[in-house]
Order: sequence, then C-alpha cells, then structure tokens
Amino acid sequence: MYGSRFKPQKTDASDAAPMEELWQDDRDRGLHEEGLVVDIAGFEGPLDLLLHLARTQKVDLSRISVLALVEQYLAFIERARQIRIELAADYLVMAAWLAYLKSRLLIPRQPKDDGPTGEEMAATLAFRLKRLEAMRDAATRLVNRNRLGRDFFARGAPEHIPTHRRSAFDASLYDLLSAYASLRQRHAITQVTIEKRTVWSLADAREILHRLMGEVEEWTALDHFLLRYLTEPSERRTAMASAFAATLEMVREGQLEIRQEGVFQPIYLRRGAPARPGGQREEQGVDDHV
Amino acid sequence: MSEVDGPQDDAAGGADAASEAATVVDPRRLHEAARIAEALVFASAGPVPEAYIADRLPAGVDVGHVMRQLKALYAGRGVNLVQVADHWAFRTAPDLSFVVRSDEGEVRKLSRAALEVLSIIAYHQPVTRAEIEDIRGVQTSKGTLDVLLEAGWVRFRGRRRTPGRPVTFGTTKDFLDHFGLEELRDLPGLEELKGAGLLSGRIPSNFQIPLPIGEEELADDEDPITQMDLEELGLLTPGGKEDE
Amino acid sequence: MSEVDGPQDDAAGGADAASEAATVVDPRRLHEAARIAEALVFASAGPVPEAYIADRLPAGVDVGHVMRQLKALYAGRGVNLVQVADHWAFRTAPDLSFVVRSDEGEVRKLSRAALEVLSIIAYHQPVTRAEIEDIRGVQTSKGTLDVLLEAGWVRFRGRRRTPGRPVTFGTTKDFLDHFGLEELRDLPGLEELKGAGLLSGRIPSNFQIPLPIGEEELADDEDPITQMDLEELGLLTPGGKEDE
Repeated sequence: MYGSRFKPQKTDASDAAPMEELWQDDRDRGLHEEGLVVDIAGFEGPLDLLLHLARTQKVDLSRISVLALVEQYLAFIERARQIRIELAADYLVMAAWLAYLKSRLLIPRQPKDDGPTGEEMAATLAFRLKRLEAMRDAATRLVNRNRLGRDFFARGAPEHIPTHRRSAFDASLYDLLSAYASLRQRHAITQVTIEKRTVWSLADAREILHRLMGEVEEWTALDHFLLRYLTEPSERRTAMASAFAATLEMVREGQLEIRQEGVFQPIYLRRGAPARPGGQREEQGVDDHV
Repeated sequence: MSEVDGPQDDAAGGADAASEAATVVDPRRLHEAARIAEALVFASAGPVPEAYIADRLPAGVDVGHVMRQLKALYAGRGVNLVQVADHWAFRTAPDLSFVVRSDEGEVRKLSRAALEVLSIIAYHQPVTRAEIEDIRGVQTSKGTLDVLLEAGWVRFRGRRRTPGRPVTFGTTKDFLDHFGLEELRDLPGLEELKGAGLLSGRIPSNFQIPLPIGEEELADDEDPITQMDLEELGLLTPGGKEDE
Repeated sequence: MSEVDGPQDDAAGGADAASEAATVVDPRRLHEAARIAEALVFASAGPVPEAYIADRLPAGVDVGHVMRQLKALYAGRGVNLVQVADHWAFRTAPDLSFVVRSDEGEVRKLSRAALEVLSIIAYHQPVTRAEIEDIRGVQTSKGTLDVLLEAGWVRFRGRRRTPGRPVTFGTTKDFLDHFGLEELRDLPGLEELKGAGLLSGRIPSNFQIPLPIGEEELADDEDPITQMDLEELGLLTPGGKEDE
C-alpha cells in the first residue's frame, strides 16, 4: 500500500488533508482530471511529492534507490502532462534537474568534467529528503507534547505580572513591526487616493474652457456652461473656482468677454473679439465682488 | 512525593482526621485526590465550589477531608488555600502581600498611536516631529511622545540644521534591549516584512523602508543637543527654578 | 511549617544541596525565601524571571538553590514548579489534564505548513527564511510566518553576517512555555538529529547513497546515452548555453 509507513500530521493540521488519502483516491479514480488537480495541490511542492514517492520504496531513506525515485517522479509528471494538468513551474524545474541527475548517474564520468558527480547529486537529494522527513517527524512530536492551555494550565486567577523595572510599558517587537507595517501600508494607499482627489487645476479649467470656446457666440452663464462637468456635487466648488480664475486669465488675453449684472448674479461669458486687447470694464466689477 | 500524605495526621485537628480516616480506602487514592483538587483550584479563574471538586475526585474519597488536609498543608506556605463560603481558592499568604503587590505599578500596553510613533522613530531616525506627523498623516499629541520618552525608549538626538532647527528624535539602548535587538540594523527591511506577511503585496513600487542609521553618530545635517537647547525646550527643569 | 525545610536533603541531587547548604546562613531565612519565591511565582500566570525573584529574596540567599528545592517539593503534586529558560512558573501536572481540561480552553490551531515552519525554526535557529524554504522545498506562504509571530512563538532574532544580511528567526520563551520545554536542548530528538547531521546545512560526508546494483548495467540491446543525446532531448540544460 502506498505510504503505509507515512504518518500524516493529522494532529493539528485541520486544513491539510492527509496526502496519501488523496493519492489513493487518485488511484481509485484512475485518470479523473479534477481528481489529479487536487492531488497536485495536496503536495507541498516537488520535494514533498518526492518524499512521498520515496516512502513507497519502504526502505530507510538513506538506502532508497535514487534512480528508481527519479523514474517515479518523471512518470508522475508525464502522467500529469498527458491529462493536461497545469503543473507549477517548480515541479518542472525539479523534473529537469532529476532528468539531469539521471543522466549523470547513467553516463560514465567525463575526464574534463569537474561538476558534481551523479552520486554526489543523489546524496544531496537523499539528504534533503531525509532532512525534510526529520523535520516533519519533529513537528509531529512537538505538536503532540503536553501543551499549555490544553494539557497543563497556568494560574487561573493571576494576581500580578512581574516585569523588569525599566519599562512601565509593554510591547513586543511584533507589535512594533506590525504597527509600522500597517501604518506605512495604509498611508501608501491613501496617499494614492489623495493624489487622485478631484481638484480642478487652473490648467484643467483653462483647457476645458478652450475646448468649449466654439460654442459661446452668445452670452452664456458660467454655471450653465460647466453643467456637464458638475455631475459630482463635491466637485462644484473646485470646478467653479478654477473655471472662474481661468476665465479671468483668458479675458485678460482677450479670448473671452465676461460680465455680471450685480453681486451674486450669474456670470456671463462669450467669445472675445481678438482685436480688443484689454477687454471690457466688467472685469473690474467682477473683481470687486469676489 | 508524600507531602500530602505525610502531614495527614496533624492536619486540621486530630479528631477530624481520625474519624475520616475510616472512610478512606487507600492512601494512594487520597494522594491522587489531593493532586486533583490542587490542580482544579489552581487553574480556576475564581473560587471553586466544593461540589465541583467532589464530582471530579475518585469515588469514595471525602472531599471535605481532602480539602482540610490541603489547607493544613499550605498553612505555613507562601500561598494559602482558603475557604470562601463553600468555595476554595488559593491566595497569597497575607504577610507576603507586600512582595506580590507590584511596587512598580501596573504595566500598561503601549497605545496604537505610541507604537506607530515609536516605530517611525526607530526606522526613520533621526526624525523630527513634523516628519513623524507627515508619515503618520495625523498630528501627534504631546502625550504620545512623552510616554515614549518616559518609557526610556526614545530620546532627543540633536537638532536638524534647517530653518527652525527642529529637534530630532532617536531610539535608546533600552529600546534595543526591550525589543531584543542587537543593533538598529537588525530591524527587518521591506523584503523581510513582506516575507513575514506583515506587509501585503499591495504596495506601490516606489515604496521604501529606510535602513536606520547607527544610534550614536549624528547625521550630516544634525547638531548635537546642548544643555541650552534642552532648557529652551523646557525639558530640563532640574536646572531651572520652576520646579521648586 | 517545615515542608520547605523538610525535603531539603533530597532536593536536586545530594551533592548540590550539600555544597549549597554551606552558603546558607539560617534555615528560617531559607524558609522565608522559599515562601516569598512561592508567592511570587504563584501569583503570576506567566513565567517569572529568576532575577526578579532574586531581587526580592532576603540578602544572602541563593535563588537557584531555593528554586531547585521548591521544584523538588512540588514534583509529585497536582501543581508543579517548572523552569522555562531563566524563568519559573507553576503549571498543573500534565497527567491531570483529563480533570482540569476545560472545553473553552482551546489551544491555537496551526496549519501543517505553519507547524513545519515552527519546527524548522525551533531546531535550526537562528535560521533565515531562505533556509526554511530550502528545507521545505517550497516558498513560505505569506500568512505562515505571520501566524507564528503573532502567536508569540517565533521572533526576529537578528541578522546573519552574510551578504544581504538576511534576518534570522528564532523561538521565544512563550514557545518553550507552551510546549512544556525547559530549554531548547529539551526539544525532542534534538541530539539524534544533530548527530545525524540533519541540522546543519551541509551534507555530512558519511551520507552516501548506495546505488542499487543492476540498474546501472545496460541491457544487451542498449547503447549508452551520450551527452549529445541528452542535449538533443532537451534534458540537459544545465550544461548547455541556452541558459545564458
């Protein structure tokens, strides 16, 4: 049976399904496509897959047949490819490396070759597998220890929390770093939105006025004129202010004429006659009111 | 190992013990019962009802007997087992309350604002108050900086050689000690904060985290703080008269 | 009254006790010291620094001696005195978990990946993120380290003195406390793993892979694969030039 000696870290790993169950499912299902996608996802990378395959040889890890393992891995990848499963790049990189390893193991060493021998490469691979397995075993042993809050308990009604005299305040490095990271992150993002806040610059307003110039043969109220740009109530103020300032500038250049009947009355615009530098007197009146 | 069984005879008056001894089957069981009672009372957030303890003792053990025995056992110790109505609790021996009563006052959690300011000072030092506010996007209350100065984690470093000669802040040796850092350069950088999941990927490409400079040297545009500066800032009352 | 002084002789090994007894001035004082230590540790939920206790003991009393004695005294009881790095804490005896265990007190659930990363950090510390990933053969996902840091079991330790000065990770006192370890040396199987060379980055020289006989020999109808064949098959990129 596959992985009969493999001990899945069920203990505390609620989110990770035991991998050989998935694997067996796959064998039962044959080449069921979705099934295999799940299988790949069930492995945490190529090393995990290799370790699982090595387990099927049922020998001590330092005595596995690397060559056989390579074959198994390559066959697995080949099968996945046949049924058109998108393999993550690192699985393919591992496949290439293993194919290379295989060649090193099979071909007699070339005289001027000073790279690692096939045996050295195989030893490296076996070492990595053994180390990963050792860490998994350690994780299992660790999580199965008696744990505070589950198997043994602290004083339920503490009376004081002793500290070193120096600091009357409590904070951990994690507190500090997460405060900093989230502050900078928050600010980095809001900065962007502030940048995008819709403020009509004078140049913007001027450009819009320019574009609309053709339409204003007759006296037209500035409000009316800008109507199509004032969909957002929040933009009203900035649009009016910038447009008006731009208007004054254009009046001075003689491109526009402007008039206003009285205080708080609508401001009217029309295209100015190019031949009249200096513009109309109304301009001053407007200045007084504003 | 036999503390519980040992002083059994002189526990809570001889007559009591004698009359109850008859009901006890096995001293081992009694010892186990005492261990259970001890652990239950210890781990509980409040006084434990005697009935609750009784429910959890091995069958045939008299809870009253066990508790009285335990009480006697703890009588001369630093911690006493006390009865409150029909509940049991551990309390510090009254004559020792002076040791436990924390003399240095309560340890307070650093506020969010203070953490933010502290981290900015750590990473961006030497940094002026205006710069801190610029990074945080909010005004920093005087209290926040005071807390950090009081905690001994932040200090006045010097003055920036710019108009207004603003004071620059930096962290202290105590700061490094408290947060378990050997030097400021041990503070994790951008990649490491990202790698540890503290910064998400959603950050602008020009986002940077400064590499804090060593605490001792002054920056090129910094002047050392003088005695006069401190007095001017109203921070050095000992030399002044107002304190009297 | 005499519980503390009573089992003094068999506390923490005879030789130890004997050599220390010479430094102790007065048994009464020693008893008082034990009461104070007991009260201090009992009152706190978290481990109490030994130095903190020492500061509060009567002058001339050896804190180590007092603590070892107390530890022996509580060894068979329902509540044990345990050491966590250079701190002390009272904890209920693990064998009583069946009675004390409450339904609300759930311990933090860790994903398999987080647990693996935690063990790698515990056994290999100080360890960089790149080394963790090398051992696991996969990239560490964002949330994994974050969870461990937040739980307070893992911390930034410092920086490796190599190019790029990568940050190193290590475990905390809370980690020891949570898993009932006195010190890192108590990690299960640590010595074996070290002996097997599995905790150093380097492959031990005696780590050899005997290749199964038979697979190397070619069958009669086979020609050896040449370097050229492999390149042709596109299997041999490392030696090729396309990689540049």
